[in-house]
Formats: sequence, structure tokens, C-alpha cells
Amino acid sequence: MSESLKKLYNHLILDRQKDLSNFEKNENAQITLEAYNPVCGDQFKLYLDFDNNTISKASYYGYGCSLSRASTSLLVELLPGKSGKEVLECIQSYYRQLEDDKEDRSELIKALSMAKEFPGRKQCVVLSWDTVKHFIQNKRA
Amino acid sequence: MSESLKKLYNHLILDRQKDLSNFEKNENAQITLEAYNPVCGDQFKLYLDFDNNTISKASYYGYGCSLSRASTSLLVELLPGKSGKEVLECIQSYYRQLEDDKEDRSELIKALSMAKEFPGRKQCVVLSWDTVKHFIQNKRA
Amino acid sequence: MLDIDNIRRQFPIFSTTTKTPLVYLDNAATTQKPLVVLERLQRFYSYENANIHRGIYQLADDATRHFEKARSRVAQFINAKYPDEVVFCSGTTEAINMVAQGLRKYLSSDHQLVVTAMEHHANFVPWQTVCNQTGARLRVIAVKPDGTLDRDQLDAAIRQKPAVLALTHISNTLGTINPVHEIVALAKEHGVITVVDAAQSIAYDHLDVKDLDCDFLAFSGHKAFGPMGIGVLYGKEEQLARLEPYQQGGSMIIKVSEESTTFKPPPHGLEAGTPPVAEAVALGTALDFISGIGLSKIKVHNHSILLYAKEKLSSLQGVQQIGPENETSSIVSFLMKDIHPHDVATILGESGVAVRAGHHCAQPLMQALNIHGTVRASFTIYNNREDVDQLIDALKTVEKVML
Amino acid sequence: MLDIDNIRRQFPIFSTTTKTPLVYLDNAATTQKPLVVLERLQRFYSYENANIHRGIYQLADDATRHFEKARSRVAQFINAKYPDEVVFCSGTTEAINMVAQGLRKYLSSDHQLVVTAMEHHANFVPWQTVCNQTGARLRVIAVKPDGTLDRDQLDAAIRQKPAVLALTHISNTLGTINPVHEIVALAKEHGVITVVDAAQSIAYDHLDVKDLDCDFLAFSGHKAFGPMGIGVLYGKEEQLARLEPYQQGGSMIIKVSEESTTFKPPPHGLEAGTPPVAEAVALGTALDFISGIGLSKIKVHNHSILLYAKEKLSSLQGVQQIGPENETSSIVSFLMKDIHPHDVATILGESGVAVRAGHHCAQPLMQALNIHGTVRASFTIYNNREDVDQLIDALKTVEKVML
Ligand SMILES: Cc1ncc(COP(=O)(O)O)c(C=O)c1O
Ligand SMILES: Cc1ncc(COP(=O)(O)O)c(C=O)c1O
Repeated sequence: MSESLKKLYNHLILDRQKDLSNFEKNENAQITLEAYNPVCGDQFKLYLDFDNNTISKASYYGYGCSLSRASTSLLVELLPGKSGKEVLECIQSYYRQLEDDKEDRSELIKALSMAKEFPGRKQCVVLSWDTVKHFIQNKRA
Repeated sequence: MSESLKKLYNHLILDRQKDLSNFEKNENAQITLEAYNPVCGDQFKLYLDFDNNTISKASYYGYGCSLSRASTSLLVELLPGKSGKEVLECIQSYYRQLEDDKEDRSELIKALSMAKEFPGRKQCVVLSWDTVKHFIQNKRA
Repeated sequence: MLDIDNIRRQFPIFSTTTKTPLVYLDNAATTQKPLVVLERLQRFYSYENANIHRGIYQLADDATRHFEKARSRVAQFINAKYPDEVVFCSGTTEAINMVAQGLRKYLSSDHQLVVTAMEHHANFVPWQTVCNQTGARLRVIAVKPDGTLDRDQLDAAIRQKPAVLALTHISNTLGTINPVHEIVALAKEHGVITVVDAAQSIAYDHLDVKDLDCDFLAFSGHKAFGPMGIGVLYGKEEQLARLEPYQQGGSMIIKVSEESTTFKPPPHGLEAGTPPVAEAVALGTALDFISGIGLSKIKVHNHSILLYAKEKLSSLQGVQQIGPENETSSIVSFLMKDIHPHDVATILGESGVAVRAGHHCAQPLMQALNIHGTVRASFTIYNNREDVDQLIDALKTVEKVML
Repeated sequence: MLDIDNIRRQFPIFSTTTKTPLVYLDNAATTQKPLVVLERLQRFYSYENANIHRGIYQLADDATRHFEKARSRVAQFINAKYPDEVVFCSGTTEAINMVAQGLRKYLSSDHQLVVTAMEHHANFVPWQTVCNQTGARLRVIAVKPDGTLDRDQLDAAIRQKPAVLALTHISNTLGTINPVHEIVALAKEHGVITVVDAAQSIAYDHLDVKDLDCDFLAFSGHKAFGPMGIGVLYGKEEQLARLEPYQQGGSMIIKVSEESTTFKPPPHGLEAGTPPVAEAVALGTALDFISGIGLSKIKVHNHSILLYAKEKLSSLQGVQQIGPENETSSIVSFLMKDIHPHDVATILGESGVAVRAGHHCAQPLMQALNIHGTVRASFTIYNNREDVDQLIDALKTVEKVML
């Protein structure tokens, strides 16, 4: 087993994808987004509630690989309490951390950042993040 | 100049294509056929008159290369006096002579038979003959 | 028995000088290319290259002859009645689009087109599209949980005399072999135009279109050891003649004026522009390569590898095979516990085992089976038991990593 | 100055070991292939071959990357704004059909489409066809006896705001170079969609689509030292997005259900099925080859050979050159007394000189000029003055044989 494979399937990812906190439908959410990757069929609903311009609650539900699940789980954990601007900053910061190993990163993000070394998997760790980013950008525009 | 080229452009062909006998429009002909080769744009009108079931008069007019002109000239020369059945026999015999150098052939047909040795020219020496053949066959059917 | 070592030596990609030895189990997506095919391509481009048709010099005449010889070779390979029943195109996808759009003018809301839920998108979406364009209705025949067609539904649909039945011979996802002979025969009885997608069968089993009696049949060169960019639409002479030309351009034309255009009869009237001559010629060589080994032997070998793989997979705890028990070609689809197919494929890929994961361009089938995707391994002549063993070993690694 | 001997050595077809040395003057039909292109093709098929998209193993990922790199290479070569403005297809013919059929749904009897009488059938018949399908009117701009466009007629037609103007950059028959910059600029002022056929210009002159500002542009790989079976449709991002997908199948799809399908945005949404990956990659290499020599140098060389040929032809009694005196690319069309072009070509062919004869897939042009066909010689980088001298010698033989 290669080092990069070990890093990718770091136990943090595997734990995270099995961690079912925030993994729940919320049919009454003010906003429901769909994160969908036609290549692999990964498909999550992202449920967001707002209080003024701040996200008050976030959860997700759906189907995906270990990477997309772990990265979505991380996302919804980080969203509550953030304004639109803060959400965008948070997403930018995540993207930077995925690319740049000089950033001060959590173990989980270190693991997720390995995705780019594997054929066809880069998309998995940004799927839900991209979806939220587009939503916020369009909302602000 | 190769031997086959000399044979193809035998003076009989060149004389024949310059020979303007039977090269005339006949707007009043009972039957007007069109011989057309999309590849080179060769296009002849073939004019036929019948007396009972026998061709009484044949002429041609149009545009074509030396081979198609010479072969068409030969064709219309041979047609008069022949019944449908005889026309088909005559055409069959011509085709045989083109293919088979054991046949007893005129110098002109020997020259025309060389066409098959040249890229893209095989069609030229049968264009008008094919047209008459199809007409007679359909007429008899 | 095939001499697999000898066969492998004919495929440079398996040469032992490459860095990681390749266990290539993605043959349903595309096959690797033997030396003879590479050499033929190379020879054409090096010494025989010219545009075809209309050429009054030797090189062009020879190129035309090679191209038409390839057409005859294809006709012979599938036992077509005439070479002119073979239309060269860019692949299965274009071939099927050519038929769907070629029939467009005959279709209206009075018509029904029948496809199945196990079609590749290439034999599904073109029909859905022409239905949207014409108002014809698309009827999708169900697939049973075991991955076979619902024959009752299909037969009933055929008895309603739809305009067209488009059906795959072999499912690219599950390997299901459909009884196309029986089905085409029934369709014929009811005057239905039959279109057979043979993308997965051309290099697996003898195809005999005279015997099969379908109206159209399509396949790609690249899945039969030939180059990319070349494919075949077979059509019965009178059926090809009914198609509107899918594309217009050079060399498919008799006469063009400002007002109107007269097209050549098939096959040339359906081949607009400069065709992929080198690729067609090399496809002929690929078919020679297949015949040289012998399709019967190929089938026996491929199926034996499949059976070995299925047996080995069965012995792995938590692996669920998707698709019929029997009557499958050399394709096996499976799921491993609740591990996502892409996670499986990534870990297999790390071990040098190339498989495909996902919906395999068959989303309606995924919906029918109520799954999101599968892992698919597909075998052909150069695969051996060691390849399967490596797959199994790598699957054990997956388990270790993921659970 | 180009080192022609060195260039010729890179083309195996001119190797002196072949039986008759080839004087290849049919470059407007297709060019010969340099070693680097042959080698790239060979390397792909030998060691890099896989189907692209969706592949979760290294080989497929690398193949995808090579394919997308070729797309970027093409974009850079024609100075497109984004790589995604480059759609791979099978050739110029398919590219133009893709646009004509892609716009079909917007067209009705309210619309006019403008083409010229000097178009290749590939840029004429698809427009005539979509007019027949939709009721739109086809306006054909006249060509003057000197082989140039009737600009007054064209400009007047543009001012009437037709839906589409489809125009060749360079006439494949006469070599006429149309002032496409001026014409496209006028068309833009009047909101006309512009489609430029660049089949004859891609290997002759710098193309800069940003500067040219056309909406669509099409060319074939095989006329630019690349393989057959690959071509390019360039389209401005927003224009490509308006096209209905010409073909449907795998890998161009987001979601398929029994009821409906969602397509990917361009370029992938316009590339259905397995594309000719190897051929696209080798086209990238062919463009590198062109850039390596330098298009400016190529143009100077080709034009100097043309001028030499035109001068030599002028000195032959009874040879009539067809087409404009100036502003021509490296193509010359001519007639010899009243000798049929095919007779000329046959005798040239016997002398090892490969030229084309006939209507050159431009029947409307033949009608406009009131001729049946021409003999055409077309030059490129590997042609030298000796090639022209041999052409002239062979024409003297024609005279001897025929007169
Ligand atoms: C000006 C022009 N347009 C279109 C074409 C058609 O190109 P292709 O046959 O490669 O599709 C050609 C080549 O014959 C051409 O010269
Ligand atoms: C059953 C089936 N039909 C059609 C296709 C499409 O073939 P291509 O992509 O070569 O056009 C494939 C290949 O992916 C297939 O397996």
C-alpha cells in the first residue's frame, strides 16, 4: 500500500464519513441545494437555514464516496454561524489548504488534500463546497 | 512514356474523340438518355430513335474526357439496326472484350481496354454503355 | 486453448519494460491494440496516405482500394450480403445517431419507439431525442432485478408494432447477453425496424447479420482491437436507402446546384467528407487479427476467465455480484459491502488493476436496479488467471483500507 | 528560408527507397504526415491507450490529460479565449454540420442564410439542407469571372441581416483568399452569425480567432499534417452554448432518466461517445510541428513555390490559369487547351505527379465559372522547385500524347 493511499484513506476520513452527525434530511430548510457529480453519481442534498444573513443550521443527506462524504461533513460542520462573506472566505481558505502544504492544516484536510494525487478523485473533495460557493455568489450578485 | 499510357492514348482513341460524326443534338429524338459521372463531371445526352423495336438512329452530345467520348462514339455507331436484344448482346460483348485480351478485338477496343490500368478511369469507357444497358433492361422488364 | 503469453507479447502495453505491470480489466471501455494494427496504421500513414475517391493518381487509387477492401472485410466478418451494406463512421454512437436522425422524417406522434432500460446512453438518448423532436413516444422496457430483460413486457411491446426496436446485444454494464435472435425474429413478424447495438459483441462472439436478420447493427473499432475514430453502421440495403443522409459534404454527392442536391446511394451517400481511411484500413487488420485467433476460441477463453473471476469474487465476503448468474459475456459488475465504487477503483488502481467504476453510461439501468453504480471488470484475450488473482488481492487491500 | 531537404526527410513517403519518387501536389486534399506525428500516434496506441473521462486509474487519467492538453494546444494555435471553445470532431464536414443542425431549431422561413458560390460542398450542402428542413432561404453570393467574390453583392446581403453567413477563408479550388476580417467585421455590425471554413488555411497562415472575431470556425487535422478522423469546431463560448447537441451518447451527459436528459455544457456536451483520442493527441503534435517550422516561414515558402509554378505555367502555351492573379494561397487551378482534366491528370499520374482533377467538391463554383472542372496543383512545405519542374515536364508530355 503506497504512502499516498494511506494518507488519502487516513482514518480521519474514514471516521468522518461514518460520522453521522449532521447527516439528516431537513425538508423544511429554507434553502436546499443539490451537489451532484455526473461522473460518479455522487449526490447530496445540502439543507441550509438562515437567521438574518447568517447560516443558523446546516445538514446534508445523500450518497457519495468516502471523500465526498467526509468533505461534505466537514463543510456543514463549519457553516453555522457564518455570514455569506464568511462562508466564501471559509471556502477559499479550504481550497488554499487543499493545494498548499505550507498552510497550517488540520489532519482531516491534509488527508483530503491527497485526493489530487489520485486519478479522477479531485472533484470529490470540492463537490459540496463548489455548490455552496456558487449559491452564495449568485445570492450576493 | 509507359507502354500502357501509349496504348491508352492510342491514336485511334484520339482520332475517335475528335471524330464528330454522330456528335449532334437531336431534340426530337424519341428517347433521350443522360449518361453522367459525378466523379469527373462527364455528361452526355444520348439520342435514340426507334423503328418498331429496332434502333433507327443514334447520336450523342455533351462533355467528357477522351475515353468517354471515344467509347460513346463507338457505341452510337454500333446501335443503329439493332433490336433491344441485340443491343444487350453487343454491350455484353463489348464488356467481355474490355476484360479479356484473348477476345478478337478491334484496335480501338484494345486501346479502351487499357483504361482499367489507370487510376480512376475504368468508369470512363463504360459510362454511356451502362446507361443504354439500364435503359434497355428496364424497357424489357 | 489460447497461448496467452504469446498473445500478450503482441501488445506493447503489456511489455515488461513499462514501469508498473498493467492489469487491464477495462476492456469493455476500450481494448488495447496489437502490433499488427499499429503497424498497419503506421504503414498507411508512412507510405500509402492519400485522400480517397476522385483521385486520378496511383496513391489515391490504392488508398481507395484499401478503404473499400476494409469495407469488404467488415462485410465478410459480420456476414453481410453486400459490402455496400457497411457504412463507415466514427463509432457506435455516430452509427446509432445516424439511424435515429435518418428515420426522423418518418416519425410522428403516431409512432412508438422501444428501447430497454439496459441500453448504453448511446442507444438510449438518440432515441429519446428523436422522440422529443417528432412527438413519437419512447417505451422503455424494464430490466428485472437479476439484470435480464423483462421478456413479457418486451414481447407485448413488440406486438403493438412500434416503429423501431433498439436493443443491445450485450449489456456493457452487466454482461447480460440478450437473446437477440428470438427478439429480432418476433420484431420482424410485426414489421418492426430492429437496431442492434453490437459494441460489446463484435470482439466476443460470431455476428452473422444474415442469420440475425436485423435491419441495422452498430459497433466501434476501438473495442475490437482497432483504432479510435472508426466504427460501422451495418444496414440492410433497402433500409440504408431509406435513411436521410445524416451529414452532408464532399464525396457523398452526385450533383449540387444552388437549388438542390442529389445524394449518392449508400454507403457512400452516408459517408460525408474525408473518412478516417487509415483507421478503416487498420480496423480491417484488427478483424483479421480476431479471425486469426478465432472467435470461438476467444469466446471460450474469455468466458473461462469470467467464470474464474466470478468464482473468486464469490469467495470474497461482502462482494455482491450484480447481473445474471448465467448468459453473461466477459463482464462482471459488483459492489463491495457499502464501499463506494470509486473508492474501490482508486485502491485497485493504486495496485495497478484498471477497472471501471460508476454508472457505465447506463443511468436508466442504475435506476432500474436501484443502485448508484458498480465496479466493473471486463476481460478479453490477453487477460489471464493471474490478472484475476491480482484483482482479488487488491480487493482484499480495499477491505483493509476501508473497513 | 526553409531547409526543404531536411523537411522532406521527416516524411517517410518521400524516402528514396520507394519505387517511384512521388511528386505530391495534392496537398489541398490531404497532407502527408511527418515522423513526429506518426510516432505520437504510435506511442499513444502502444503505451497510453485508454478510454477517457470517468477513468479512476492512471492510464485513463493520463489519456484524459493528453486529450485535454491537445484541446489547449489547438486553442493556443488559433488563439481562442478558452480551451473549452474547442470542440473535437471528425473533420471540417462534421464541424459544419454540427453548427447547421445545432442552429436548426432557431431557423424558420423568416430567416436567410448566406453562403458563397465558391464554397466546398461541406460548407454548402449542410446549409442548403437546413434551409430545406426549416423553410429558411439560402442566398448564394456570386463569384466573379476572376474567381473572387462579388463583394457588392455580399455586402448588400449582409446588410439585410441574414441569420448566418458561412464563408470559406481560402477556396480549395482556386486558392482565392477571401478578406474574412473585413467581411466578418461587417457581419458583426449587422448581428450575423459567422461561420468560417478554415480547412485550407489552418496550415497556410496564422489564424487568430480573437482577432478575426468569427462565431465559429472549422478545420480538419488531416490537411494540417495530422491524422484523419479528427477535426475541430471552434466556437465562441456563448455561441457553442446555443447549439443543440448534434449527437447524443456517452460522456456528454449529466443525467439521463426515462423522461429526459440533461446535457453537459460545451465542449463536452458536443462530444458524444468515445472521441478519437489518439488522433486528437497527434493533431496537437502536428500543430507543434507547424509551429516548430513557423507559419510565417511556411507561408513565404508555399507562396514562392506557387509563384514559381504560376510563372512556369504561364510560359506553357495553351495553359489557362483559373482564379485570381493575386491574393491566392498555394493552390493553382488550370485548364490545358480543351483537354479534359482527367486526361491531363492520368498522364501526369503516369509521370509520378499527383494532382487532382475535376470539380473539387465545388460544383456551384464550376457552374459559376461555366467550366466542368480543372486540374489543381497545391503546394506545401515539402514541395520544391523540382516538383514544379516535373509538373511542367509532365504537362509537355500531355501535349505530346493528346495533340
Ligand atoms: C475548403 C474546404 N472545406 C471543407 C473541406 C472538407 O474537409 P473534410 O473532408 O476533411 O471534412 C475541405 C476539404 O476537402 C475543404 O478544402
Ligand atoms: C453497449 C455499448 N453501446 C455503445 C457504446 C458507445 O460506443 P462508442 O463510445 O465507441 O461510440 C458502448 C461503449 O461505451 C457500449 O458499450
